[in-house]
Parts: sequence; C-alpha cells; structure tokens
Amino acid sequence: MSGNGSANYWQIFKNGLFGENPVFRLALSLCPAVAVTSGVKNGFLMGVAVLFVMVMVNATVSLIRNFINPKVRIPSYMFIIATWVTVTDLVMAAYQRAVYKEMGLYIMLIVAFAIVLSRAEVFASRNKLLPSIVDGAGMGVGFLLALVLIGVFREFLGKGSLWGMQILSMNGKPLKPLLIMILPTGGFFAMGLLMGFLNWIDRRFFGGTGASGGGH
Amino acid sequence: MQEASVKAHATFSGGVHPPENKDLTAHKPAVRAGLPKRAVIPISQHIGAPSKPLVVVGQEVKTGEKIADSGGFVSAPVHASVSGKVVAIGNFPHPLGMDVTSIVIESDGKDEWFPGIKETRDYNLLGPEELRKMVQEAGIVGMGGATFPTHVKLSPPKEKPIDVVILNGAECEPYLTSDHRLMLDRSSEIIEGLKIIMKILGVKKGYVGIESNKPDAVEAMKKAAAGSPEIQVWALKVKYPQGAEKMLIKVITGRTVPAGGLPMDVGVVVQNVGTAAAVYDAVRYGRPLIERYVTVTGRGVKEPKNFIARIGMPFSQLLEEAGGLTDSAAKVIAGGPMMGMSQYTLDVPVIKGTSGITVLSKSEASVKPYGPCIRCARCIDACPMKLQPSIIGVFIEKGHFEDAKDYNVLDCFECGSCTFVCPANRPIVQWVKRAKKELLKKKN
Amino acid sequence: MEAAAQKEQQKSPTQLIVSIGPHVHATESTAAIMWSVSGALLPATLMSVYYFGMSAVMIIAVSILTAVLSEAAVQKILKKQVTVSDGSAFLTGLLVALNVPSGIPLYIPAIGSFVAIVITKQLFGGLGFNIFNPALIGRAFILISFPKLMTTYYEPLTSAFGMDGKTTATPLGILKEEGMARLLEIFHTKAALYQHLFVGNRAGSLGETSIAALLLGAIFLLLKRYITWHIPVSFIATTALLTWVFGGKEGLMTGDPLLHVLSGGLVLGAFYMATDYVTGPSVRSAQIIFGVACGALTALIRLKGGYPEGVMFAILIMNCFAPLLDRRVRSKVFGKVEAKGVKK
Amino acid sequence: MWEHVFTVFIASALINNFVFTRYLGLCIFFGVTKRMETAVGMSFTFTAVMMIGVALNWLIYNYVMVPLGIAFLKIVIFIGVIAGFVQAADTIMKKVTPALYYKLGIYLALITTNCIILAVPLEMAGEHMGLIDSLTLALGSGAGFSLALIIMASIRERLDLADVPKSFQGLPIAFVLTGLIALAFLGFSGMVTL
Amino acid sequence: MKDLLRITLSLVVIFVAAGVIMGGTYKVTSPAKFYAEKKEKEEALKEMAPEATDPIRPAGTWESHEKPYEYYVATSGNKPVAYIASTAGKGYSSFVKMLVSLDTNFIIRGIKVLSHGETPGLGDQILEPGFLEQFKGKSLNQIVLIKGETKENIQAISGATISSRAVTNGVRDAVKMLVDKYGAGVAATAKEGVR
Ligand SMILES: Cc1cc2nc3c(=O)[nH]c(=O)nc-3n(C[C@H](O)[C@H](O)[C@H](O)COP(=O)(O)O)c2cc1C
Ligand SMILES: Cc1cc2nc3c(=O)[nH]c(=O)nc-3n(C[C@H](O)[C@H](O)[C@H](O)COP(=O)(O)O)c2cc1C
Ligand SMILES: Cc1cc2nc3c(=O)[nH]c(=O)nc-3n(C[C@H](O)[C@H](O)[C@H](O)COP(=O)(O)O)c2cc1C
Ligand SMILES: Cc1cc2nc3c(=O)[nH]c(=O)nc-3n(C[C@H](O)[C@H](O)[C@H](O)CO)c2cc1C
Ligand code: SF4
Ligand code: SF4
Ligand code: SF4
Ligand code: SF4
Ligand code: FES
Repeated sequence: MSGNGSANYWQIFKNGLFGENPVFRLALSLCPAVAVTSGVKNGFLMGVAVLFVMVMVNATVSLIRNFINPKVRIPSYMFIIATWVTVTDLVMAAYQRAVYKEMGLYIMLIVAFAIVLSRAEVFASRNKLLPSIVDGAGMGVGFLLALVLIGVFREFLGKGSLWGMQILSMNGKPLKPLLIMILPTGGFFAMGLLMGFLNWIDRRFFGGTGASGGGH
Repeated sequence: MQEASVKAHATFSGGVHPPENKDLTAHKPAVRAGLPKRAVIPISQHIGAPSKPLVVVGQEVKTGEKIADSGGFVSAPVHASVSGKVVAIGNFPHPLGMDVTSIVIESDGKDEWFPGIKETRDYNLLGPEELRKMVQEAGIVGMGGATFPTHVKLSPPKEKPIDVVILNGAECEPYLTSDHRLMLDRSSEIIEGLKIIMKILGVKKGYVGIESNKPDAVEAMKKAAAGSPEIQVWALKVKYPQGAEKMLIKVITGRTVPAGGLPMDVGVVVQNVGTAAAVYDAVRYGRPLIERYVTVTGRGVKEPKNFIARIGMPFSQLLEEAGGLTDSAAKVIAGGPMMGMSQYTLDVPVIKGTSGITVLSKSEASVKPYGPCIRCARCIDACPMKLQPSIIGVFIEKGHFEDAKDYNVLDCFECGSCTFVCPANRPIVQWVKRAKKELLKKKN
Repeated sequence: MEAAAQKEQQKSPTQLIVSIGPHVHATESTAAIMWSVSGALLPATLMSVYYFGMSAVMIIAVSILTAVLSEAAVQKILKKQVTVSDGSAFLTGLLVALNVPSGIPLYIPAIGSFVAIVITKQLFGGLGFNIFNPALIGRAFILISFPKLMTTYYEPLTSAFGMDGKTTATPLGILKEEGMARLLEIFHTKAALYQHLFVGNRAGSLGETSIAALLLGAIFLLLKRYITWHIPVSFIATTALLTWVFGGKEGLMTGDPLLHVLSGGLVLGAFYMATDYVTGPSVRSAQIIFGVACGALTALIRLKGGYPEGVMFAILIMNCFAPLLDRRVRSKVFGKVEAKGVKK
Repeated sequence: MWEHVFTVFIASALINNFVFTRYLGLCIFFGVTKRMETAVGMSFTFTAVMMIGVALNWLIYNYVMVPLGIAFLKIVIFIGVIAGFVQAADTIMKKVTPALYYKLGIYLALITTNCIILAVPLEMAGEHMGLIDSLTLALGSGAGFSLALIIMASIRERLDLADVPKSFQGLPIAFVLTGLIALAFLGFSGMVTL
Repeated sequence: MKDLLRITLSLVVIFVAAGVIMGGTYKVTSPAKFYAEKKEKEEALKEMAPEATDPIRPAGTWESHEKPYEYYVATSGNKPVAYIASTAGKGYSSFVKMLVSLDTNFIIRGIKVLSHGETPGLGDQILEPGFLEQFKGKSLNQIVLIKGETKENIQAISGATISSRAVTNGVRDAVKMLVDKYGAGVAATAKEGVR
C-alpha cells in the first residue's frame, strides 16, 4: 500500500477512491458491502458511519502516534477504534432509530473492519495529523461510494426504487424488476458482477491487472 | 473341464467391446513370408538393458547365429534372422518410437542355418536350470507385447513361490489373429512349451485362457491338452482387455494382483501362447527366436493375411507381400488399434513383440478434436483398474500431476478403454503417458 | 493436440497419421448424448403442449432460443469456440421451459434461461465446469424474483388453443395448505387422483405433469445407458419412504408416498435433472448418497419447509455437496487393499 | 427445552447461516477457502474460539457489566475480551501443544477481526439470552460457518480446473458462487420460526 | 522498567480519555434514546385510538406463543373508547408483532405491524395497506384467511400466504382475548372461528 506522507493531499484522497478502493480493490471489510446495501439509504448511512470512524481514528492515532509504545500499538489502536465505534453506535441508536433498527448490528461491527485498523497501522501511525485525516476521509469516501454504488444497483433492480422513492411502476403498482437482488443472494451477485465488470474495465481501458485482492 | 468352461463366464468388471474386425484374417492360415532383403535387427527388442553387438560391419553371419549378447540379467540376446552380410550397425527407426541401434544384415537369400544349433529329443530328462538356460540363450521375450525377457519371469525370487502358470491366448486386441492362428497350427507345441515352463517353475497347475470368440482354437487346445489333466483350457468372455494379465489372473484364479504388484506376488506367471511355442522350439530344436506370427490387416491393406515373418523384416516389405496399401490407407500401427503404436515410417522392422500390423483407412483414422469432460462416468465404468480417468485427465490437462498421482494414475496400464468410450474424445492415455514421464522426472 | 506429438507428425515423410492410441473410438459423442436427452423429453414436451396449448409452445420456444443465443453470444464475447451445436444449451433451455407454469409472461422464462446459461454455466467455464444445475438455478432465480407469477398454476386446457384455463393450486400446494381431505373432495377417489397425476391432467409446471410421458423418456435413457439407475431410484425411493413415514396427519406410517411421488417435479427432477453428469458426483456409490440426500431434502422441504415443493432446492443444495462427495468417495482401485485415503 | 435448543442450533447453522443469509465473516470466508486444508483448520479454531469467547462474554456481561450499568461499553469490552483471550490462547498453545499451534496458530490471528466472532456475543447481549441458548447459538454459528467454509473450499478447488473468464477469476467468481450457494440454501428457509 | 512505566502510563491515559469520551456520549444520548423509545410507543398507541383524551396505560398482560404481551384500554374521561392489544403471529421466518385496536363493539378499528422479519419482497407485502385495510370493520368470527377472492373474510396475499396467516392468527388471538376479557355480551359469538 502506498502510504508515504507526501503532502499531496489530493493524491492521498484519490488513492482511497480508486487506486486502493477498500471494497473493490483491497477487498477488505466486505461484510457490510453486502449486508446493508439492499437499499441506497442504508448503504449511504453505513458509509457515513465508517467515514466518521475512519477520520476520527486516523486523527487520534496520528495525534498520539509518538506517544504510544510500539509494543502495545495494535491493542491501543483497537481500543481507539472501539471507542469511536461506540460513540457512533450510541448516537445512531438515539437519533436514527429507524435505520438503527435495521442495521444496528453492522454499525457495531465496524469495530471488526480490517480496513480501519489497517489504515491506522499503515498510514496514520506514520503521518502527521492532516494527511492522516485526508487518508481517512479518502478511504471512508471510497468505502461510502462503493456501498452507494452497490446500493443503487440492488435497490433499483430489486425494488425499482432509489433512496426509498419508487421510480419504476406499472399502472399504479410499484414495479419490482428482480426481487432477488435485495435478498442475500442478490447481494452476492451484485458484488461479484460489479467486481468482475470493474476488473474488465480496468483491463480493457487502463491495461491494469484487473485483480481484486482477497481476505480481510 | 466342464465346470471350468462354465466358471469361465465370470469376468472382470469394466472393459469395453470395440468392434473386433478379426474376420478379416481369422480364417486365413498363416503363410510364410519371404526372407527380408535387408533385415534390420534392433539390439533392444525387449524391456531391460540393450544387448551388446558381437559382430562388426562386413562380417558374414548365418541364420540363428547370435549377433548380440545380453547386456545384463534383465536382457536378452539377439540372433541373425537370415544368413548374409552385416552391412551396417547404427541408429534406425524402431516401432516403439525413438531410433535404436540396429544391426542390418543383407540377406544372401540362402538362409543357411548356423551349424552350432542342435536338437534335444529327450529334453524332458533335462532339469529346470538347463531348460532355463536354453530359454535364455534363445533370446526369448514376451511375445504378447510386453516383451519382458522370459527367462527372468521364469526365475522368480525364493520368497515368491509360483503355483500357477497361465498361457495368454486371449488376443483381445481387435483385428489381430496371430495368436489365434498359432493356436490352430501349433496347439501341441504350445502345450509342450507350457509343460516345459511349468517344469522350470516346478508348478503343477497350468491354464490356457482363450476368448470364446475363437471356438476352434479352444477346441484345438483342449484336444492337445486332453492327455494332461494338470492343464485346463478356459474359454473367456469376449471383452477388452481380457488379455491384460491382471484381468486374466482375476478371471481364471480369482486372485487379485495388488496394485503396483506383479503376477508373481499372487504366485502366478503369465506367458503369451507364442512365447510358449518359442520356448518349445528353443528346447526341442535349439532354435533361437528369429521369427513369429504376424497379422497384417486393416481396411488399409489390399490382402489382409497372417504371416510367419522373420524378425527384422521391414514393414514395407511385409506390406508389399500383403498386396500393398490401399489409397485410403492413412495410419499404420505396430500391433492392434487399442494398444499399438502408430508409425511415421514404413522402414521400421518386425521385432519380437510385433504381433501385427494394422493399417487403418482415412475414415477410421481421422483424429477428432476433443472437448471438455462432461463427467459422464463412462470411463470410470470402463476402466478395468477401477480408476477415475475423468478426473485424472482433467488434472493432467491442467498440469496438476501430483493430484493425478493422488488419484492413482500410476496404476493405469494404458489399455485405452477410457479413451475408447469417452464421448468427448479426450486423449486420456496420451495424458497418462505424459503424467508418468513428468512424475518420473520429479522422482529423480 | 500435443506439441510433441505434432513434432512427430512432421517427421513423417509419407502422409501417415501419427497419434497416441487407442486408434479406434466408440461412436458416442457429447452432442449425441445431449440431443438424445432432449429427445427423451419429447413426450413430456408434447403433453405439455397438449395440456397447456399455445402458451406452452411460446414458453418452450422462447426459453430455448434465449438459452442458445446467450450461449453463442457469451462464447463470441469470450472469443471461445461457439459450441451451441452440442445441444447442452438447447437442453438447458428446454428444461427451464418445462420447469415453469403455463401462462407465465414470456420474459420470465427468458430471464431464467439467460441466468442459467450466462451466470450459472459460462461464468464458471462453460460445459462441464458449472457447479450448479443451470436450469434449476434459472428456475430458482425467477421463482424468488417473481414469486406470485411462478406459483400461479393454471388448469390444463380442455381446448388445445387459447389461454382460457383458470388458475388453481397444485396438488402439492393443496396438500400443504388444505390437506388430503380437500384433494379427495376434488378428485373424489384416490384412484382418480392417482390417474390424473399419472396421465398429467393437472396443474403444475409444464413438463412435470405427465408422469407417463416422463417415464417413457426415462426408460429410453436407461436402456441407452445415458443415465444409470443410481440417482433416480435412490432419490425417489427415499422421498417415498420418508413421506410415507412422516407425511401423514394421523401419526407415523400414514403418509401417502404414491401421491408424493406422482406430484410435483419429483419424477422430472429425479430422472432428468439430478442425473446431470456435470453437477453430480461421478462415482456410482457417491451417486447413491447424492440421490438419498436429495430425496431426504425433498421430503423435508415438502413436509416441514415453507414451500409446497422441494425438488429444485433439494437438487441445488446437493449440487453444493457434489464436489465434496467427489473428494471423499473414490472408486476402489483394482488391487488396492483398501481404497486409498483422501489427501488431508 | 431440548427441542428449543435443537431448533436454535439448526436455525443458526443452516437456516440463518451467517455467511449465506447474514453476510457475515466474509473476509475470512473468502480468505481461507482457497484450499481445503486452511478451510478445515479455520473451522476447528473458529468454532472453539467462538464457544469460549461467548461463554466468557456471557459471564462478564451478566455478572459485571449489567450490574455496573456499563452495558453500553459492550463493544469495547467484548472485543477486548476476545482479543485478550485469543492472545492468551496463542501463547498458551505455543507452550503447551506446539504441534497443534503450528497447525492452527495462524488462524487465531485472523479470527480477532472477524465479524461473526463479535456478532454472536452482541446478539446474545441484545436479546438477553440465557447461557444455554448463547452456547447453542455459538455452536450452531460455528458449525454453520465451518460447513460454509468446507463446501466453499471443495468447490473452489474444483474451480481451479475451470477456465473462468479472466476478469472474474478470484473474488468476483467467488462472490457469484456464494450467491448461488445462498440461493440453494434458501430451500431451508421457512423451516423454523424464531 | 522505565519502559514498562511509560507503557502503563500511556495506556492509562488513553483509557481515561476514551472513558470520558464514551461516558460523555452515553450521558447525552441515553436520555434522548429513552425518550425517543417512549415517544414511539405512545405515538403508536395514540394512532390506535386518536380520540382517547387520557394517556393510554397498560391494563394487563396476556400470553401468546409463550411470550407476554400487554393490552390497554383507551379512555376519554374514564369512559372506554377502544381496546388495544399488542400481539404476535408465527410467520414464515419470524414472529410478526402487531398492535390491534377494537372499538367498544369489538369491531376492529385498525392494525399496526410493529416489527417482523419476513422475507423482503415476499413476506413484507403484509405491510401494504391493501392487505391491512381488510381488517377494518371486521368482527372476530370474520377473521379467517381465505386463499382467493373474498370481501367477507381476509384474503391471503399469494406468494405470502404464510405471512398473511401470521397476521390473521395474531389479530384473531388478540381480538378473542379482548372479547373474553371485556365483552361478556358478545363472548357467545366468539366461540367459533378459533383455530
Ligand atoms: C490392455 C492389455 C491387453 C493385453 N492383451 C494381451 C493379449 O490379448 N494377449 C497377450 O498375450 N498378452 C496381452 N497383454 C500382455 C499381457 O498382459 C501379458 O504381458 C503377457 O500375456 C505376458 O506374456 P508374455 O510375457 O509371454 O508376453 C495385454 C496387456 C495389456 C496391458
Ligand atoms: C424438477 C423440478 C423441480 C422443482 N422444484 C421446485 C421447488 O423446489 N420448489 C417449488 O416451489 N417448485 C418446484 N418445482 C415446481 C413445482 O413442482 C411446482 O410447485 C409444482 O407445480 C407444484 O405442483 P405439484 O403440487 O404438482 O407439485 C419444480 C418443478 C420441477 C419440474
Ligand atoms: C426464499 C423464500 C422466501 C419466502 N418468504 C416467504 C415469506 O416471507 N412469507 C410467506 O408467506 N411465504 C414465503 N415464502 C414461501 C412461498 O411464498 C410459499 O410457497 C407461498 O407462501 C405459498 O404459495 P402461495 O402463497 O401462492 O399459496 C418464501 C419462499 C421462499 C423460497
Ligand atoms: C442426463 C443429463 C441430464 C441433464 N440435466 C440437465 C439439467 O437438469 N439442467 C441443465 O441445465 N442441463 C442439463 N443437462 C445438460 C448439460 O449437462 C448441462 O447443461 C451441464 O451442466 C452444462 O455444463 C443434462 C445432460 C444430461 C446428459
Ligand atoms: S468418459 Fe470422457 S467425458 Fe465421460 S467422464 Fe470420462 S473423460 Fe469425462
Ligand atoms: S485409466 Fe488406464 S487402465 Fe483405466 S481404462 Fe484408461 S487406460 Fe485403461
Ligand atoms: S502426452 Fe505423453 S505420450 Fe503423449 S505425446 Fe505427449 S509426451 Fe508423448
Ligand atoms: S510420446 Fe511420442 S508423441 Fe508423445 S511426446 Fe513423446 S515422442 Fe512425442
Ligand atoms: S468485514 Fe466481516 S469478516 Fe471482514
């Protein structure tokens, strides 16, 4: 992973969006990508939650990076992550009742997302505050965009709606092109097909290897 | 006898029924082929160490004279099959593929026999040792195709006592009828040969296994064996590869040769009927192995025939005697279509293991492209060794040799049944051969 | 062809063909098999047309066309050799058609065939490599996507043309929702019920209704050795046994196995779909395990599941396990003391 | 009672299989199913850690956190407990049974960042489950996950031999495959109601 | 040694800081959450009986599927205007939890589904008004699920019969319970139509 402290913030940010998109490229923290994307809205809110956590964690870590002893590095990071996730969880639970009912569990599970820890470890722990925040933001936004993309794909095909607004309809009744897309099965299909498609584009037009990573 | 032939109907599981096409030559008595003008005699016509030439270019030799001596215990001497002059010693094409050092004798057409050869009327006074020596000196090797030096088979290690000898007259290969004709012409010699082999091995039980599609041969052999209760002649179900020794032993003795093991592990020695006849000739008349029955057949030859041909006879000359090739001739095979080797030149000679020359026409020989395995399991049902050729094939195709080994590819004896039945035309035997090479490479 | 082998070919002065043996082949071919299986389905297909008329014709045509065209298209895109002539895509399309109810909008079987060929078969490497039964995945896909339409069955037509049949529940559906009593109300006697099921004059997916026609084809396949008894027999027997033991309202052993065997997709599934070479185990003993498991799952889903029919899911679930079976259960090699253990 | 336990087990193993119906544990699921050995190794390790982790967390949750009214710290505490326990297991195994450690040790590290390992305790806390139920859930989830891993591994090993289109090799086809398995497992749906 | 001290020190600091952050958040959010929940519940109940002037309080609990559920009597000036019960029905993959409200003649006024875990797209069709509206104005012995056209009774959603049945059964149980408790008069009619 490219994590040098070069002050070119746009580079760092973009890297999270495309070069090392957490979901499609690094293939990290895949669960939520499938789990909460049956609708655009949930995907978006999940993305925001992750974005918030990543920015805060990166910031915290880079702030105290010289202060933490390497021996207890990882545990401390995990503790920091857990802290910010708890904050997010509590806030969501209080002010986003409806959404929280559906995806509360996944919000809490952000704590297990390898992507957060790996950025803290790979980037924040070696960079100054600002770059770290930008990196967190980049990764977070990349994650968010991925979720939204999958969400659009699934909700549109599955419910014929976007962000809960019915778009397709046939003589008054809502038209649901492919119900299956909002079921677990459909989630996996969506991921697989999108990944394959992006790989294809990458190979075809950018001469990339078109390989998606794997595992955590 | 009676219950024997009844029992004979039990058979091994697996196997296939390729069209026999034996009627092309089955009814034609073997005729003596002319002498080879230039006999090309490879110094290795057997499994094991090549033999060492004893002659030099220019030297005169007589028919039956030893021209190359054993290169070790697992080896066999080679004899001149015609009288004449050694004109060359060098690499020449060999029916088994690669070029091999061969001794070329230009025939003087007189066919004068080597004086050193003498008969032994009262050979049954001789002991096992002397008999074995005679077999070895005569350069006899397995004539069923395996060409394994016979005297080696006849000297089993102490810890593997032999109690049964089986003569293999199955001739399950399509087209071939040389063993068939041999059994009709020389039944009593074959039985005598069997008795000699049994004596050498000190065995009390002998069998002759013959596929029941040769009733006349079964009759002839039964008649010849009538006087000898220790010998039984069995009619076997017609199914390829009935002649494979493991299958033969299973059917006749009910014994199962352990995977990777040899017949002697279950106290059995299997010899081809031709081998037995050769043994008799060697012991009774002191004749070395310089000629054999050869079936020249297939839609690609004008007059399919059974020949008695000298070793070293070039395919081209023998084919001429069979009227030559038809225009449709497309593939020339040393041996039968199932296990035989297709040839790229007609200069190759008849050797000790050449039971036939099969010439296929274009329509028969066209090589169809192969498709993916559809897992239909026909090959699994067909495999007499009960392997899973389908999976083995896919593994090798993708270069996973170790996995193929894990699926026992090494137990495959390349009978080709799987490849024969495969609806996707998959060249499994070819792959198996490659896998064996690769695995061997890895081993050393 | 082997590079090496070709090298040999060049060595050849005369035009002799050189190849590794065996030099003769059985006349069987992949295409022949696939087309024969399609042929074996002809009786069932004709019956479906007889019972469900024009709608059946259209559905069958559309499914097959979509299947074949998608296969050709994908192979073109992937720059592979186009092999639609081998008949496997045709067969898949036909089976998709036989697995959907009559009167369904044509785009649904079309989607089914597309998913079957593109996602289930070609994405996984095409003929011989797919893990799941394409036709059944196609069916499952559209079943979940259009549950209403896919579970709306029509009475067979009395007049062979026009679509005036009225919708109804299928025998299994009724059995599940209302019970045996209701079935007897409709058909009066059990004999009449069985007879209707056997000739196929009942609601259901196109190809599954006429048991007689299906068996006719099945016998042909068995005689020609295109399929063996192992999977179908163990499959059907298990379902029959379990539905007999547990299927009854009044305690054990009061179920009606015959009804369960005759209704639903069981016969079609057991003889034509569970037998798919590619997606099942190939060692015979493993095939029996496969069949028994399919039967057990079918009974389980029919009796306990949220669905009237379980054949499709049973087969699909076992498709998941086929590679595992292939791994664990191997043919017993001639002369091997005990079949060699699996590599761990 | 036992019937209930059985139901919970089946439900968590098959019907609500974590991977196929709840999309959890994917990272590991895709990570270790390239080969059968790793899949099997992970199955054992995972189920064991799962059982013990849930037991510990159940005790701590019901006898420490609830009384102290700090249930809202469950995320921090649960992950702490699991991470700590895994660390301990790691060191202990290395000392006590090095053999086993070299077989399974590698997987321990991975497990800490696995969703399921955390999801089950959280669920247990959220639904105020009893000890028996919690352990059954843990066992069921472990079994379900193991089943998923082993099926997937056996299929992917066969997939190695297939010529999958380039762009789809690796993860994409694995996802589609998982989707198909999930589709098949829908057959179990509706069998029990929790 | 010194090293160890630094480690512990740093950890302690982190813990404290984190503790403060989380504790603080909790302080702020937990009341908010509490009120939000309370409000949700009250609004739900209010929806069931808009004209009730007095706050709606639990009148007792009853058992359904081995779980306790509450029931309420909505009053305006101590005069009952509606009977409300929370109830549940066994569905395809979950229990469908609902609120049912009856007028004083034990005719259904409305249904509200509080939560369910049925299959999206199939089971969750029970949320569609078209289905729930059917219950309005029906009395106990009319609450029977029919597969096929019906005005008199409750028509099942095809493709979701099981979920439909969950709702119907849940409602019927609740209505029966309320009738038994409060409707001495109408109780007679309640005998049949019970599964
Ligand atoms: C597939 C297969 C088929 C064979 N068929 C025959 C046969 O028909 N006749 C025969 O004599 N040997 C046949 N053999 C060779 C025998 O297995 C065995 O090697 C031979 O009979 C031994 O006798 P020999 O050493 O005298 O040749 C076959 C071998 C294989 C692998
Ligand atoms: C091979 C095959 C498998 C089937 N599997 C299923 C299934 O798993 N689930 C289902 O609802 N329908 C399935 N169907 C369609 C059912 O048979 C359909 O529900 C059937 O028409 C029910 O009518 P019955 O009562 O005659 O079975 C299948 C059909 C066939 C031909
Ligand atoms: C994956 C899957 C999910 C299902 N979900 C539900 C559901 O949530 N609610 C339901 O009533 N039926 C559900 N079903 C069961 C079928 O819809 C059931 O066959 C149907 O309710 C009975 O058909 P009918 O309603 O047309 O009579 C589901 C079936 C499957 C295969
Ligand atoms: C006996 C037999 C049964 C078959 N059954 C099916 C089937 O159920 N569904 C299907 O899509 N293809 C079927 N096929 C066609 C083909 O095998 C199948 O599409 C392969 O899975 C394609 O790789 C069958 C073929 C045979 C020979
Ligand atoms: S016979 Fe050919 S196609 Fe059939 S399983 Fe064997 S290798 Fe595959
Ligand atoms: S695998 Fe070997 S032994 Fe088996 S049938 Fe094929 S060639 Fe004969
Ligand atoms: S596969 Fe083996 S035997 Fe066949 S040509 Fe290649 S190397 Fe030779
Ligand atoms: S076996 Fe023959 S054909 Fe095969 S590679 Fe070797 S030389 Fe070529
Ligand atoms: S995000 Fe769930 S295991 Fe990685």
